[in-house]
Amino acid sequence: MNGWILAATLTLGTGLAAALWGVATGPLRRRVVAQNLSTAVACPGLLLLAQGYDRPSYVDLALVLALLGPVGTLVFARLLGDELAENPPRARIATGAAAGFGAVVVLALCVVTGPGRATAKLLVTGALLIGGNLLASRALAGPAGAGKGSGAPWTTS
Amino acid sequence: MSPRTRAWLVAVGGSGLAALLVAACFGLPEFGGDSHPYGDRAVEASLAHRTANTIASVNFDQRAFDTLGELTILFAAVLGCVVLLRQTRDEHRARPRPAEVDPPVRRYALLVLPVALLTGLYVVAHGQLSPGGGFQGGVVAATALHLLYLGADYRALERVRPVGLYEVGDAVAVSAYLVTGVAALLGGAAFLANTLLPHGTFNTLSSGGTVPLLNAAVGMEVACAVVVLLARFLDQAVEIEEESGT
Amino acid sequence: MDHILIAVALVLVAAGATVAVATRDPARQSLVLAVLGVLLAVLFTVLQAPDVALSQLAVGSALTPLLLLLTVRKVRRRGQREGDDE
Amino acid sequence: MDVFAYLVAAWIFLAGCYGLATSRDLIHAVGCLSVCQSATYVLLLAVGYRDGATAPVFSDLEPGARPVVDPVVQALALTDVVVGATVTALLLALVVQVSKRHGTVDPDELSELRG
Repeated sequence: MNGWILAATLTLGTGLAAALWGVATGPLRRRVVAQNLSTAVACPGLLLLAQGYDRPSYVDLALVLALLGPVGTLVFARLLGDELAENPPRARIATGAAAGFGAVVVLALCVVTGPGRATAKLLVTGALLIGGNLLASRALAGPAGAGKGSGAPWTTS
Repeated sequence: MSPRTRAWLVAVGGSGLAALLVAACFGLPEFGGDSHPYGDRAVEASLAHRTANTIASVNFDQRAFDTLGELTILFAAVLGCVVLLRQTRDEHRARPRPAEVDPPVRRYALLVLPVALLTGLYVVAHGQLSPGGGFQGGVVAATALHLLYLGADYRALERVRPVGLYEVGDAVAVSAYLVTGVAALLGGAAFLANTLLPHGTFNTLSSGGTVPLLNAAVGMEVACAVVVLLARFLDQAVEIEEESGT
Repeated sequence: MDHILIAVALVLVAAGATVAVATRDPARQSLVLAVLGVLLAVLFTVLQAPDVALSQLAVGSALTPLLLLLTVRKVRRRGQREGDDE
Repeated sequence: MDVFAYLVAAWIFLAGCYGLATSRDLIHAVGCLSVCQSATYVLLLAVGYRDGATAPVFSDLEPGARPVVDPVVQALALTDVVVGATVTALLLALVVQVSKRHGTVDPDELSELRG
């Protein structure tokens, strides 16, 4: 129908399928990175959909996801920290690529929208998304949660 | 029951259910069909009451009584959690050691906390106009508060979160919903009928009559409910320990 | 075009639900449920239900995983201590 | 495409039921129950969908300019998503209590305790 929806289909189809595959298999460190990437992919996808359907009010979805997605990852970083500390995840390339893609999508949409309140909202969403994702990725890799709680070792059964 | 018998039971019951469900799928109206009599009437009724978001109109105007039922379930679930997760006599509170949080995470949490709270309030306030409303915004605002737990530690959250106040807020919000309904009764209309206030100008914050009021009540109820729920779970997971030897 | 997008979202949700059920460890399952929440939100958006998608995002991205992980932590901590006593 | 959406809803429901029946951990069972719940949302929204339509939200749309999907099913699903989360919390609270009382969250071990 239009290029925006095609772009959204490709983004969501490949990106979320990859995120689902990552979260379904492999060690825990890969799974948390995949969960973080699902936010990073879905948020630009939702923005593209809002443009494709010509409904600016759908941007609220991307805004809420950009806010709460990294919060969810921080929850995992905090509460699975003991297990992650033994084997911290490193996914600089994937995180950087996702952040770059998000920036490209936000900038393209800003150019199309033209100056105004809608553009400001898009920029806020983009800033929250990219900042949140980079930070959440860092929190997963970093020592967050290492000195946490009662010190009970986190065992898997 | 042995695992073998149970596996058989699950297989037989599941395949029977699957057959029935598939048969039912073929009996449903065609996907994407054009016949939605209830939907079309709901849209007309919503526009007649000058509510821009039809879904909010269905929830807080046309089916407001149904939403009262949902609120009751929510309230009862929270009450159940509070009762189930209370501190019993053989448990004591152990102060957890302060968590060491990465400074960037702390800065991010403190920076995003007000933005997220504001977004939650925005989603609640614009419920009758754009996608959103009390249910969604309440959850966003309540989740935002818990950034304090993620950015600092549980004690920081406890300092700014008097749980008792939120429990009262939960009850007050449900009462506010009921009072709005009774006010319509006193005004000579049906319970929760949207006749109390002028319907206002289409697509402005004050449009929709009682829809914004009920929306705000639901937002407060959901936000308080989520805060109370998470408080109980955090208490259990982080602080409460059983006496040793039990 | 719309139908292709809906079909893609439906397939992803079906796969996500299957994975969520097949993941037996609760901590890992809560990760899958977080991703499933995002997938459902995308499906609801393409079915033109932004309100429901917003609800699903608000609940699924942070609240449900937090509740599940806190329960896991509580239950595991108990199991851990009982293991020490014996 | 005619019934594919409904079949997906049925598949999600059955998958969730399978997980519930074969679960060895009550927390996992609660997760499976939330999968079952999401099947109802998929079914409801699929029933309400209309080809080429958009959401019945008129903040950025002239009423009548484009066809709209059914708002009633959306309202049903929307409240249930949030209420369902609190019910999940109630079930998790029950799991915590079970673990306190019996020291296990495996349904099989629990039934052995009782019998």
